[in-house]
Amino acid sequence: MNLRDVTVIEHVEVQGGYRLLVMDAPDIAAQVQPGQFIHLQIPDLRDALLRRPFSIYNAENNRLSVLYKGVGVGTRWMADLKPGDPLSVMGPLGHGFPIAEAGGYPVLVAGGYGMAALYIAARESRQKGTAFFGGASAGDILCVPEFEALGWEVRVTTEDGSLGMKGIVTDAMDEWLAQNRPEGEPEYFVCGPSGMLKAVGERAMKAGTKAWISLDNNMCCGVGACLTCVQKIRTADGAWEWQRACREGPVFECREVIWDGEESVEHRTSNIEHRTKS
Amino acid sequence: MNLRDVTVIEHVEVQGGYRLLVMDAPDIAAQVQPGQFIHLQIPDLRDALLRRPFSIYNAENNRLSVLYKGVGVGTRWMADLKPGDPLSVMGPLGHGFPIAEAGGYPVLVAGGYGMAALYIAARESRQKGTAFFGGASAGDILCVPEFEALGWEVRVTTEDGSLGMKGIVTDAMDEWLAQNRPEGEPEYFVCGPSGMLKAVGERAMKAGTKAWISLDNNMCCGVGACLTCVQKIRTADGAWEWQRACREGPVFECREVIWDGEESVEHRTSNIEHRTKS
Amino acid sequence: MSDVSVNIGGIRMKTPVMVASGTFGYGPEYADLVDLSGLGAIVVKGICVEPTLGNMTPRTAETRSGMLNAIGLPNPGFEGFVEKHMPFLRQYDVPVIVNVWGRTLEEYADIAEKFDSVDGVAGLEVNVSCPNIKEGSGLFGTDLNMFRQAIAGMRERTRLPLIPKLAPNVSDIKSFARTAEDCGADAISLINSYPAMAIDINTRRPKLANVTGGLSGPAIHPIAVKLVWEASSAVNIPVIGMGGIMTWEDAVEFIIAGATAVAVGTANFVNPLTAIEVAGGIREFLDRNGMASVSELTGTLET
Amino acid sequence: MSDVSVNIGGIRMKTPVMVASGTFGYGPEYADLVDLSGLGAIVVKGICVEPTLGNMTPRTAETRSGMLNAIGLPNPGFEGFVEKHMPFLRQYDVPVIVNVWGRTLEEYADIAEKFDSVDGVAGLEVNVSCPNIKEGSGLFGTDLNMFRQAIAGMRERTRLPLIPKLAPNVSDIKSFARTAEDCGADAISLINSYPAMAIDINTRRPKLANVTGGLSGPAIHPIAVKLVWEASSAVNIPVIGMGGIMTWEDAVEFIIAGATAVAVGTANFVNPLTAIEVAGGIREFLDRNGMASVSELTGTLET
Ligand SMILES: Cc1cc2nc3c(=O)[nH]c(=O)nc-3n(C[C@H](O)[C@H](O)[C@H](O)COP(=O)(O)OP(=O)(O)OC[C@H]3O[C@@H](n4cnc5c(N)ncnc54)[C@H](O)[C@@H]3O)c2cc1C
Ligand SMILES: Cc1cc2nc3c(=O)[nH]c(=O)nc-3n(C[C@H](O)[C@H](O)[C@H](O)COP(=O)(O)OP(=O)(O)OC[C@H]3O[C@@H](n4cnc5c(N)ncnc54)[C@H](O)[C@@H]3O)c2cc1C
Ligand SMILES: Cc1cc2nc3c(=O)[nH]c(=O)nc-3n(C[C@H](O)[C@H](O)[C@H](O)COP(=O)(O)O)c2cc1C
Ligand SMILES: Cc1cc2nc3c(=O)[nH]c(=O)nc-3n(C[C@H](O)[C@H](O)[C@H](O)COP(=O)(O)O)c2cc1C
Ligand code: FES
Ligand code: FES
Repeated sequence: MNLRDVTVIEHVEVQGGYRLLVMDAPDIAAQVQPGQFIHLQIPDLRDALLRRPFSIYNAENNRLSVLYKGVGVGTRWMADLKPGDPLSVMGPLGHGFPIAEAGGYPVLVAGGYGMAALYIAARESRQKGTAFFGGASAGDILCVPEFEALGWEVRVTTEDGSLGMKGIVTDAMDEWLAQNRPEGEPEYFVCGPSGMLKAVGERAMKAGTKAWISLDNNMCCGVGACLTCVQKIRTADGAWEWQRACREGPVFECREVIWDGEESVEHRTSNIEHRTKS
Repeated sequence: MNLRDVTVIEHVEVQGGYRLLVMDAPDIAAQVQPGQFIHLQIPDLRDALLRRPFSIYNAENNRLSVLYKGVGVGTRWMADLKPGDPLSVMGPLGHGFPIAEAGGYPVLVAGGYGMAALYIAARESRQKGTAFFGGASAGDILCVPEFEALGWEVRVTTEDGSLGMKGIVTDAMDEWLAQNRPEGEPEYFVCGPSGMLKAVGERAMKAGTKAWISLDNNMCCGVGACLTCVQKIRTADGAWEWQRACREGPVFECREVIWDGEESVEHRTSNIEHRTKS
Repeated sequence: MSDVSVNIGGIRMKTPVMVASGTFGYGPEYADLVDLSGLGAIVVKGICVEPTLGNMTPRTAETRSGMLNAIGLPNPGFEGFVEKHMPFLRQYDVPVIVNVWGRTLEEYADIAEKFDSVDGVAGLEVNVSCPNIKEGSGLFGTDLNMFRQAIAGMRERTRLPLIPKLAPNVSDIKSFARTAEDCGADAISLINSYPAMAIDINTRRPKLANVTGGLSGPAIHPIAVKLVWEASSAVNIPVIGMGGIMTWEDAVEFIIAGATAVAVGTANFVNPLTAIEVAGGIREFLDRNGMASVSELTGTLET
Repeated sequence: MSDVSVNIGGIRMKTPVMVASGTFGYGPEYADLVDLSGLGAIVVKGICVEPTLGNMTPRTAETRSGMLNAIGLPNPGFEGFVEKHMPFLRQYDVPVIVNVWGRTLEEYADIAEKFDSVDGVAGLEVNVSCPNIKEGSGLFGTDLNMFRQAIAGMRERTRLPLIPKLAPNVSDIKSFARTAEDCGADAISLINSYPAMAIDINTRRPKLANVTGGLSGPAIHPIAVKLVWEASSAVNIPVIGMGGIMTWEDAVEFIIAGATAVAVGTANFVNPLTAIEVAGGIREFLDRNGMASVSELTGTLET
């Protein structure tokens, strides 16, 4: 993990309000693992102090890139960034996706920036399986050619039917699973809104397969110091403890995660341990 | 007085850290009187909320211009303004300089942005007299050709002697007064740091002539509502009252102004009246 | 279209957005720019019985997302105010609320009585964030007993709607809110600016001549929202929320927290049209959410 | 070069700039980025006797020039902390100050005694901004009597330097400062974050699961400077100033106001090197002003 002043190299609108931001950040780029994120300080951001977390879309040739959408004060302000502008970047952060199990059939499931967050995992995976991308509309479906170029079969779902199948991503998944028998156990790699994470996780648990889900918890420090981003995580003995999405996560296996509102399990310790997962 | 969203037309470095900012502001420009100012909202200025006051340098052809120097958070940020950028402007504000008395000999005395603040007064004045410009160094002496083009004799003083006479502006004035006998009573129009205003005022009072001084008081609202910018002003009956530099001023005749630390005069009323000086 | 009019202790306002005392002068200062009749109410700068000088300068300083002020309540006194400013204010179709204060309990009661007979005054907001020069160290706004005496004393001497303005620097705002209600106040307003200071590190002197001043602006908004939420949960009289409103969203937070009306202060210095724009934003928010009136939003925080 | 080392109630610090409790974890979180030995002291996140869960999420929210937090003091308890975190902290040449708290007077006294025998603990900072679950509504930090009992009870049970951390939401900070001194505290620190809240206007729910939280960051700096100035004028023990320090200039304001040392909190989340950079800025400022040590600057405000 490093803290670096980096320079914007490229900043372009991709589609549907999503923008690609490429930075020159050699030492951070060199360390990136699939599913990690960076914590960005947006310069001169009026009265909004805190850094913003972004999944690393790509990290190659000394460059680091993220794909993001303008949703609030910070991301809208980022629209003004131009090549040559300075940024402060902390990263790479968090524990990301494991390597897909040998002999399994990897399935990617993504919504929104989740497509970007899965790109490195998709590239690093030796087996290439199927990727389910979902969004409200055609503009929300990112990077399809890039994933196809890596050798993945991409299946698109949009809520308005403007691209691919009409519906939500799990509809497409369910249909596909009913019709196909992948060689090898499906192993899910999921990044998107909580509803999607939960839904895919439920299917995986039912089927007895693994689903690695990347949590979208609100973050503050990004490194484990503030305890903002905590998630209830099941412990080996059936109780639960808080773990930090920014440090022990953002990726957890779906069985580990206890969602808000789930029937209460005994809280074991509030002890945040410095798990070394990777 | 208007509140308008205006557009930057030109923004260039002039010299010595001073920049010229020209805005398209037809209805404000049309109303400007010599010595008035505008109250500028600097867009997206991090966590600094308040507007900044700037003397109007010029107002012609629907355009409004100011000359300013980067001294703090706001003026340094303004350096990034480029043609086409929006600004919010309130103005014109305040009561400025009167027209020079017929039969008198107008003398301008300026330091820093004071040179800009006197330009319209210099142009509107039917008689053209002598202008004393002082500054630390050559870079601080602005607009000399512009004043000369209007028909003024400009005499420059710099503290380091890099331009004109070495010394402070009142040295040059004293020397000139000792050697010259202008046709007509000198009438002073002064804008610059408080020390300069005071020094010229003292000379005018001794000589029994008038000096109109433009106060550089800190401002907040700029329109008379907050009572930040008040100055002790002598009343007709020898007592004093607060008047607002932003509304009754910024220009006062030197005899009116009671400086901090001057032997105390009885406070008459705290009543801010809506003086109609113009 | 949603109804945004409100009634604050008998004062009918066309919109729930007032301008806060000390940030809008006596009315004429912004009249070139703002349609005064479009405001919920104008609260004028604090008035006491006799003319008052206020503090020396500098009187304000900018801070991060806020400002400090120590104006020191200069004012022309009751007579000066009524003579010079009321004729102007009476021209407009907008409630005029006079912010009043005193140096002693007697002065509080006296100023209340004096205004009782003044034509065109809709109500009195009582500034208690001032030291009691007679009793010494205590402040009317932070000593519950002195607060009670001040408000009760005023209640006896005026029939005008009485709106004590609570000081924020207390541990238990609820007891001040309840005390105001018990003393017969018609509404309460909060918060006044928060005691604070800033130092010029080069001169090592305070940035304000008065050494300390009051912090206002968006910096204090989250503090104000919490105090409004607590105070409004403790009383049945209407609450006027203020502190750091820059946008209609800021105002809606106060309303959801329990405020019946709100006031815009520091934002006037940035954009004098804020109160008008905030009222428009509230109306549109109500429209979008299918609410017929602002009262449907007041105090709807789900906790 | 100016000497920036300070002594806080027997704790020797290489620089007067500490990191504030709750904003720097237990040390390892920022150790990749920050040379821990270059800090004045590390104040760890609040510890109590038994492991504690803390609040549900969301636990923080951004506000203008500040943030709200309601983490709820989750911690592994005394034993968990000593076992898991002290070995790491002992590796560094930096004073470790443990921020401690309790739910009852007994818990305050107990935690003090427990730490008395722990190797590598330089002192205890006492967080009193928590509710007393036994006595009910009162808070240790705003009820002078409970505050006195908590500190006096701890003093009897530990020889470690004791640093009560004052709550800001009181009318008279001086009496809390004096009480701390009277009870034998070795220093005081202030301010803790200020009680506040923010509301999501679309869901009409509080932005924090805990409903209210503490406001920190540059928004509160002017409030903190004033409280530090008042508190330090009331006592002879050293004062640690904090609240909104982003730059060395912010820290120098606290020192001029009367602080012997300062702590950086929220700024760590923006730039983890803030404490190191602030210490450097203070040293350069002293150099430029020909001061041999930071003590020449402390409390030099000219009013
Ligand atoms: C690990 C991680 C990876 C992320 N990767 C990406 C990415 O690759 N591309 C992308 O576009 N976005 C990503 N996000 C979300 C991104 O951080 C938020 O969109 C961004 O912080 C919003 O900032 P803002 O200032 O524009 O919005 P704000 O004005 O701060 O907030 C706008 C909305 O977003 C919510 N929000 C704010 N911060 C967060 C946060 N940290 N997490 C979740 N919701 C938040 C707020 O509650 C609010 O509803 C990621 C978030 C996390 C936690
Ligand atoms: C009537 C009037 C006319 C002015 N005309 C011009 C002009 O034509 N050109 C120009 O360059 N400057 C002018 N000024 C000064 C200008 O307003 C300040 O330079 C500007 O406000 C500084 O803003 P800042 O954010 O850069 O500095 P800040 O960071 O706010 O402050 C930097 C320094 O300037 C001081 N300062 C801040 N605001 C003011 C203020 N309103 N008045 C005086 N001192 C202040 C501060 O105390 C501080 O020492 C004028 C001021 C007044 C009152
Ligand atoms: C310059 C200034 C002057 C003020 N004068 C008064 C006053 O005379 N009486 C009063 O009760 N409050 C006064 N206040 C407090 C405001 O009315 C308001 O309560 C406070 O500023 C919080 O609101 P804001 O954050 O929107 O400014 C003043 C505030 C400012 C900034
Ligand atoms: C996320 C967070 C957690 C905190 N946790 C604690 C704590 O456990 N104990 C404590 O005494 N103060 C805690 N504080 C308060 C800080 O130590 C500090 O007093 C306050 O934030 C003001 O300083 P700042 O404005 O520099 O952040 C916490 C603050 C934040 C922002
Ligand atoms: S964001 Fe601070 S602990 Fe995860
Ligand atoms: S700046 Fe507000 S009255 Fe002059």
